[in-house]
Order: sequence, then C-alpha cells, then structure tokens
Amino acid sequence: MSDVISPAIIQEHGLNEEEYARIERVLGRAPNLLELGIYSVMWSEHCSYKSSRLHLKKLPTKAPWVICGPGENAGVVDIGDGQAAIFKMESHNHPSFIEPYQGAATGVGGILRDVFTMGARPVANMNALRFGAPEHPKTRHLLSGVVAGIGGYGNCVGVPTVGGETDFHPSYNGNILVNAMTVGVAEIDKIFYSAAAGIGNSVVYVGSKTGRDGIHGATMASTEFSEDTEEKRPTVQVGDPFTEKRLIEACLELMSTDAIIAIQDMGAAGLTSSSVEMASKGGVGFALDLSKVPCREDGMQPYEMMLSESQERMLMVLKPGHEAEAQAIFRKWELDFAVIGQITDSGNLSLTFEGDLVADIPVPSLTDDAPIYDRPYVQPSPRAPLGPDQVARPDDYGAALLQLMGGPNLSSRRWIWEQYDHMVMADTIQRPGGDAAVVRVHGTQKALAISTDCTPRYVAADPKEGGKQAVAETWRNLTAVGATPLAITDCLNFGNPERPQIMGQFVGAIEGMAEACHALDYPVVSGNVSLYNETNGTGILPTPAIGGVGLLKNAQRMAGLALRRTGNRLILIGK
Amino acid sequence: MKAALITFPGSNCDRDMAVAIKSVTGRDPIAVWHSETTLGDVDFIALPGGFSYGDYLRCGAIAARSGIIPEIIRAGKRGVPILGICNGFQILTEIGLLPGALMRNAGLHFICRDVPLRVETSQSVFTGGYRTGSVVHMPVAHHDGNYFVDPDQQKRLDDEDRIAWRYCTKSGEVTPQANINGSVGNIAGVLNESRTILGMMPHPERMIDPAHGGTDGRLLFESALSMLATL
Amino acid sequence: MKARVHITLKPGVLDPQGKAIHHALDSLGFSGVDDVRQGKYIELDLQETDREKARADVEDMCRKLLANTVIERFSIDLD
Amino acid sequence: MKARVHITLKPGVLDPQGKAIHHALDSLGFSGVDDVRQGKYIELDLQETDREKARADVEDMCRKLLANTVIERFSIDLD
Ligand SMILES: Nc1ncnc2c1ncn2[C@@H]1O[C@H](COP(=O)(O)OP(=O)(O)O)[C@@H](O)[C@H]1O
Repeated sequence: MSDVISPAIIQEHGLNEEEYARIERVLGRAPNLLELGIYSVMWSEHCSYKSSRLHLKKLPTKAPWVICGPGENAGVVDIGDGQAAIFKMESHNHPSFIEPYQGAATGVGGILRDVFTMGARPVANMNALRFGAPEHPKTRHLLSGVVAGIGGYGNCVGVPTVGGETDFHPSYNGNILVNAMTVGVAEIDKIFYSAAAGIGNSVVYVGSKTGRDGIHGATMASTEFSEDTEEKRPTVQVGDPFTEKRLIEACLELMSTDAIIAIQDMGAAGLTSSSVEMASKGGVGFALDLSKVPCREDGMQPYEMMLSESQERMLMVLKPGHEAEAQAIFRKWELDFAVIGQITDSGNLSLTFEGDLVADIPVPSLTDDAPIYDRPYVQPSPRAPLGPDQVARPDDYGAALLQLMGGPNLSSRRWIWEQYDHMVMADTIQRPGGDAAVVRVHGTQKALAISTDCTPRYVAADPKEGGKQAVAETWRNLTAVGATPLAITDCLNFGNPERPQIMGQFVGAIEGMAEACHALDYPVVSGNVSLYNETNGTGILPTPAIGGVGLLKNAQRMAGLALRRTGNRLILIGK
Repeated sequence: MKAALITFPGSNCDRDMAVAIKSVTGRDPIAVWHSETTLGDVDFIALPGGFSYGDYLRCGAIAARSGIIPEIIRAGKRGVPILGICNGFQILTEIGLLPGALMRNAGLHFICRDVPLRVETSQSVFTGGYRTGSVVHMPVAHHDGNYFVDPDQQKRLDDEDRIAWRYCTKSGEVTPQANINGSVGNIAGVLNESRTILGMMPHPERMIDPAHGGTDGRLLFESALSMLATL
Repeated sequence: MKARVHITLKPGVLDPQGKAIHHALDSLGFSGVDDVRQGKYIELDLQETDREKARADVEDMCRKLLANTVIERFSIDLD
Repeated sequence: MKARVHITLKPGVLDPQGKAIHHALDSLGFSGVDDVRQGKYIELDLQETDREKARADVEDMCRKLLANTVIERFSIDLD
C-alpha cells in the first residue's frame, strides 16, 4: 500500500499542505493514493462543510413538528395522520454549466434519491435557476439545456415538477445556478435513516453499475492509469431516469418489508461518502470487497470505484437473512444487486481488492477529524436605502409597467414549466404560475404547498436583510395559498469563502435567515451549501435559495390568485 | 366488470389511471405486470402513460415486445375494449392494433398543458358520452405525440369515422395553430376498425375531478365503464 | 463481429428533428444546406463469426425491434 | 454533395439507450450480443461542391450544433 504522494498529487486532490499533514497525523502514516483520494473527497468543502459548518449552527432547526432536522439525507416534518413530508434542495451548478442537459438532469436524480432513500415517495420537484444576462452568448444554450434536462429526468421518473424560480443577471454569466428540490411523503413509522448497525450484517450495493464517471483528482500524475483510461474517463455523468424510476419502485417495495436497517444513496462522492457516512453514523467499521462492486467497464481500479460519481446507485445494510428477499425485488426491477461487504467492529473502513487490503482508514478520521475553518469575514456595510425621490418619475406609467412585465426577470415562465410534466400523479391542484404550488397528499384531504424564493440583489445590497427577506417570501407565498408554513430547506450559493467579503455575505445571510426562521417559527430542516461559485475572481450575486413547505389541512380551502368575478374588491394588506 | 391495468417498467400514470377507473366503477383494476403471459377473462384493458423503458429506442417500442402483448392482441381481436393513453397509445401503434406512429413533437419540446379537443365521433364505447363536434379540455404531457399516418391511411381513418379527437382552438376550429405537436390532420386520438380500441395522447385521467381544473375526462371513463359495469 | 445499423425515416415521412436542425443551422449562418435528415445509428458487438448468419440475425433484430417499418427503413453493415 | 455524420457517445460514457436495447434483445432471445451502443446519424445535402470546404463546414456544424463534444464524438463521410 505505498505510493509516492508528491506535492503535485496533493494539490490536484484539492488539499493544502496543512490538510495533508493532518491526514498523516490522524492516520499515523502516509496515505496511499486510494486513501488520499478518499480523504480528499471526505474533506472537500462539499462533504465536510468545512467553511460553513460553524455558521450553519446558527440556524434554528427544531419545532414540535420536526421529526428530523439537518444531518440526514433530507429533513422530515410531521404532517398529521401518521404521515411526514420529507424534503431537501441541492445544487448542481458546476456540472450544469459544463453540460447543461446532463448536469441538470443528474441534479434532479440526486435530489430525488436523497428523498426516497428515507422512505418517502417523491411527490413534487421544484427548481431554482439562475442564468447570466439574456443577451450573453451562452445564456440561451444553457437555459434551454437546463430546462430540457430537468424535464427529461423529472418527466420520465413520473414526479411532477410543480414550480421554481428563474432569474437572469450578468454575475451568473460564467457560473449558472441549478438548484433542485424534491418533496416526498412517507409514513412516520416507515422512515429510514443511514446509521449502519449490527456487526456482521451485509452491506449491499443496488442500482446501476459503476463506471468511470466524474473521477477527478491526481489521476494524470499517477502511474496507475494509462493515458488510455484517462481518455475513457468522462467528466460528465449521464443520467438514466429509467433506472432511477425502477430504483424508486424497488426501494419503496423493499422498504414496505422489514429487511432494511440502514440505507443511503450514493451521492456526489459515491461509494466513499455513502459508506463512510453510514459507518460513521453507526459508530461501526465497514469491510468492503471492491472486487464485488458491479462495474460497467473492464479493468476498473479501486481508486476509480471509490471516487466514481456514477448515478442511480444506493448502499444498504440488511437485516440478517433478508438478502434473498431483497435480491428478488431488485431482480424483478432489473437492477444490479450485490453484497459487497460486512459491518465490522474495527471502526475502520477496510477495503480489499482481489484479495489484497488496499485501504484501511479509521472512519472517525474521515468525519470527526475533518478540518473546520473559521474563515475571516467582513460584513459589508449595507447600501443606503433608495428613496422615491432618487428615482426619476416615469413619463408614462403604462409603458413602464409593460417594460417591467416584459423584462427577463418578471416575464412569464410558461415556456419553462410547459416543458415539465407538472400534473403527473394527478394530485397537482395549484399548477405553476401561482404564489406556491399545491400538491394533494394522495388519498387524503390534505395538501402540501411549496415555494422557492430568493432575491439575490437584496442579499447583495444587505446580506442580513436579504437572508431574512428570502425566508419571509417563501412564508408569504405559502400563506397566500392558504397553507400553514412548516419548515424550509435551503441551498446557499456563494462565491469563494476564502475572500472575507464573500464570507461576510455568507455569514450575514445566515444570520438574517436565522432571525426570520425564529420570528416565524419556521425552522430549517435540511439544506446544501455551494461555495466557490465564481469566474475569474468575480463572485455570483449571493444566492441563498430557500424552499418552503407548508400544509393545508383541507385542500378545498386552497386560495389562488385568479380574480374570479368582476366587482370583487381588491384589498392591500401590510405597509 | 373486470378491468386490467397493464404496467411496464417506467409506466408512471398507472396510479392515476387506477384512480380514474375506480372512481367510476368503485373497484380497483387488476394490476398486470408486463412480463405476465396470461390476462384471464377481462372486460376492459387500460395501457397507462409514462415512459416505458425510458422511451429509449422509440417510445413504446420495447414495451411492445413484452410477454403480455400477445394476450393483449388476442383480447383486442376478440373485441375487448382497450384504452391506451399517451405511452399506451404509442404502444398500441407499435404492436399494430392501431395504425400509424407517434414521432417527436414538431417543436421538439416536451409539452405539458391543457388543450382544447374537438370530439370527432361519438360512435365508440369511449366517446359515446360526448357530443360530436363539441369542444372539451384535457391536459397533454408528451414529447412524442406527433401522429403520422400515410395519406391513404389518413383518408381511410377519415372515411371510416375513426378519428376520435382533433386538436382545435377554444372555439373548435381545427387550425394549424391549434396543432400543438405537428400531428397529421391535428389527430389526437384514433380508433381501430371495430371501434373498440382507442389510443389518444391527451390524458382524460388527469381531468376527472374539479380539483384538476375540470372534469371533461371523466365522461370517457363513465361512457366506457358504465356500459361494461353491467357485465 | 461488429454490425452497424442505420435506421432512417422512409421518404415521405416528415422528419421533425431534421427540420429543426436545418432551421438551427440556418440561423447559425450555415446557409448552403438543402436538406437535413436525422436517423439512428446502432452498433452491435456480435459473438457470431459467420457473416451470413450475422446478417440474418441483425435483419431479424431490425424487423423485430430496432426499426419501426411503418415509418423507418434500415441498412446493415458488417465489419 | 451529401455528407453523412455519425455522432456517438465517447467511450466510457454511460449509454442508457444502448443498455435498454441490449436488454430487450436479450429478452427477445437474441443471445449472442456482447454490447450495444446507440448514436445519431445525420444526412446533410450540401450545395458546396468543393470537398475540402464541405468537410470544413460540416466539422464546424458538428462542433457548433450537431454534436455535444463534452460527451460525444463525431465522424464525417462525404459522398
Ligand atoms: N424554473 C421554473 N420551473 C417551474 N416553474 C417556475 C420556474 N421559474 C418560475 N416558475 C414559476 O413561475 C411563477 C412565477 O415565479 P416567480 O416570479 O418566482 O414567483 P413569485 O415571485 O410570485 O414567487 C411561479 O409559479 C413559479 O413556480
């Protein structure tokens, strides 16, 4: 297990010298390349939340109706009658800029898995999108690709895409934002978590085969890979919604039995993050035999298997003796099923391949010992409010109104939502175009209302007020359709946190969100942070997208925004 | 009355169809998995919408080669009413129970919206409750609903009064503008020769309850199933 | 043995994808294009080593699945 | 002049369509198939008569529109 780890290799894994020294310290030796790859994944910003964790703690996450707050695959809230709503929002910004169709499609696939992995049937998708200036040469291509990708995936899996938001601003010219949200419904006594348990129990891999998708890192510098494998390694993952649909049905079918102890989707860092998270949450070790991993191609190496980002895969721990039952279900749905290892009491992630031990890492060193940064920040001074006297009075109010309504940020989004099947499952009772989407809880009188909101220019002008406003806007949109707001999920899209101004925006927005959540008794139950959204040193507008979910106990009480009759009175509330 | 609901890997409107059938008959349809090879004695067969096999290769192509298909063909030839909606319509053309083929929408985009449809014939178990020439509204949600038949076939369909619906304007005119997906003759649904098999792209099962925004689809199930309910 | 199958729309069948590509090429300034038709291309790796048999097999596959002969035709090349 | 363009997924890129077709061929009893990959085939009728120029044009079309070079590659044949 020895490789020469050069400074170049360390750098290509996105680790700095200090972080590498920390790895040697916690491991008590130098890692080999595979182990370095695993640390690089687990200690990445994406998995470790190393820049954001300290501040995320400020968000309120509890309420009597919250069953599970942040930390699991998605948040869970009680909606009465023994049922729960499970939801989360996540970003897929960078992949969508490289390849808009597949990037957005796999973003939808990923967030769906986060929700059904907990036992919920997904009932609605939302999408919060940010593109560059409409006249920027790339915008049209990116917009049409992203919308087609979201539709292509969501329509095929049969989950209605019921709403979202779409903004245009030059700060997103080189870094679009694609945030996808899924809401699902589960029985409260059938919610599944990711903590592995039971020494000796089988660790099972299901879904698609593993390919060489999206593997980065120091691969070129390594002798393990020829140029040929490099050429074969696509940086963009291709989504297969047909497989996802079967995976949803197969998982829900297995979940209705008594076979599963723990389950986790293979997200961004695939087999690595799923196995480490399951072992870490359960306080156990995992012994995996990588020779058993179903592979799409010949000659795949452990490094590739552990870092692959192939889609539509899950990891589960089964109760002893339930393997055959589970296998039969996955067979029926024509999906791969393989027992790839066991739970151990070693506390280590131990990987073997073709009979050799190829990695052996204490699990807590990957999670608890990950670096946490208290990055310096400066709170930008809020921009002075604009008074009405500072704005020229329009000559023609009608023309001004038309100009506003025809502008890119206010014009109709029909072109977008008509490409999404927003009615499949036949429970959408408020379609896109209203304040919030409303979806019936199948077979009940209840309905869920969902809205995503954020006004990035407010956040740029005053991060704290902007953070508050975004939370409050979802709250208003939910109440406007007659729902009682329950909780939010968020997707915090910001620039480079190593720059104190950006970090200041981040901290300010969180503090504002926290204040609004407290005031409205409207906790955060799940979320996602996406940092380093910038091109050539210019960050995007700070964009803390908020996804709010509310409950209508009686769906018939739903309000809409259509004016029903001439002569009805319009009433303005608020100041 | 026994209704069979056929599902394939990737079907996703099966539940909606079951709800529609049950809301009219009071009974759940029998769920039939694509790989089964016997149907038993059924009085009605429904092929739901969705993306069987991901719409890969051609919509409905792979589903059309499933184990249950020979049984469906036999039942269809015996006169058992068959309703294929959206992907179900695509499958019925692929197996040859209905003429023509469904190609990519002319505008290339997926389209999901309510559309006006003109009832072209009330001479079938499915459309018997509608008035010929009237306009109804139902949602469409498809990427490949562009109906093609060659001109001879089209003429035959016309002559034999086998066109069930056409895309039209709100006031019922069949115009090129109202043709949402490029279908020949604005055709949205067709019947087989014996008028017992209907394939259509619009989704009547998504318009059965006032909360859907209308109930124009309900009549289709009522017409077909009330007749069969006596069996 | 490798088989390469081309599936194209029959003449007379309107090709919405080809038309859209044509239109897009026009608007990108590629003006000298008279017509565009889009089809499918399928590569099969076969175990069969006998060319005659391989061809017969692939023809059978085309008729039974790969092509919809109501609107499409196919051609087969073997390596 | 006629140009025939083949657009195929780069090796290693997942091909869900090919996978589904392969599976369907299996269940139809065509057992001797090792792999299936699906691509696109585009025929262009060009006004250009100079082969060199035609090829350069079509390459340009492929890069700008016909192929998604992040995951696909293309090849061009001229009549
Ligand atoms: N990307 C999108 N996908 C689906 N629906 C969208 C999208 N963008 C906007 N919408 C819909 O368009 C309508 C108007 O959006 P928006 O202007 O953000 O609403 P508001 O400001 O009233 O909250 C909403 O119903 C919203 O759901």
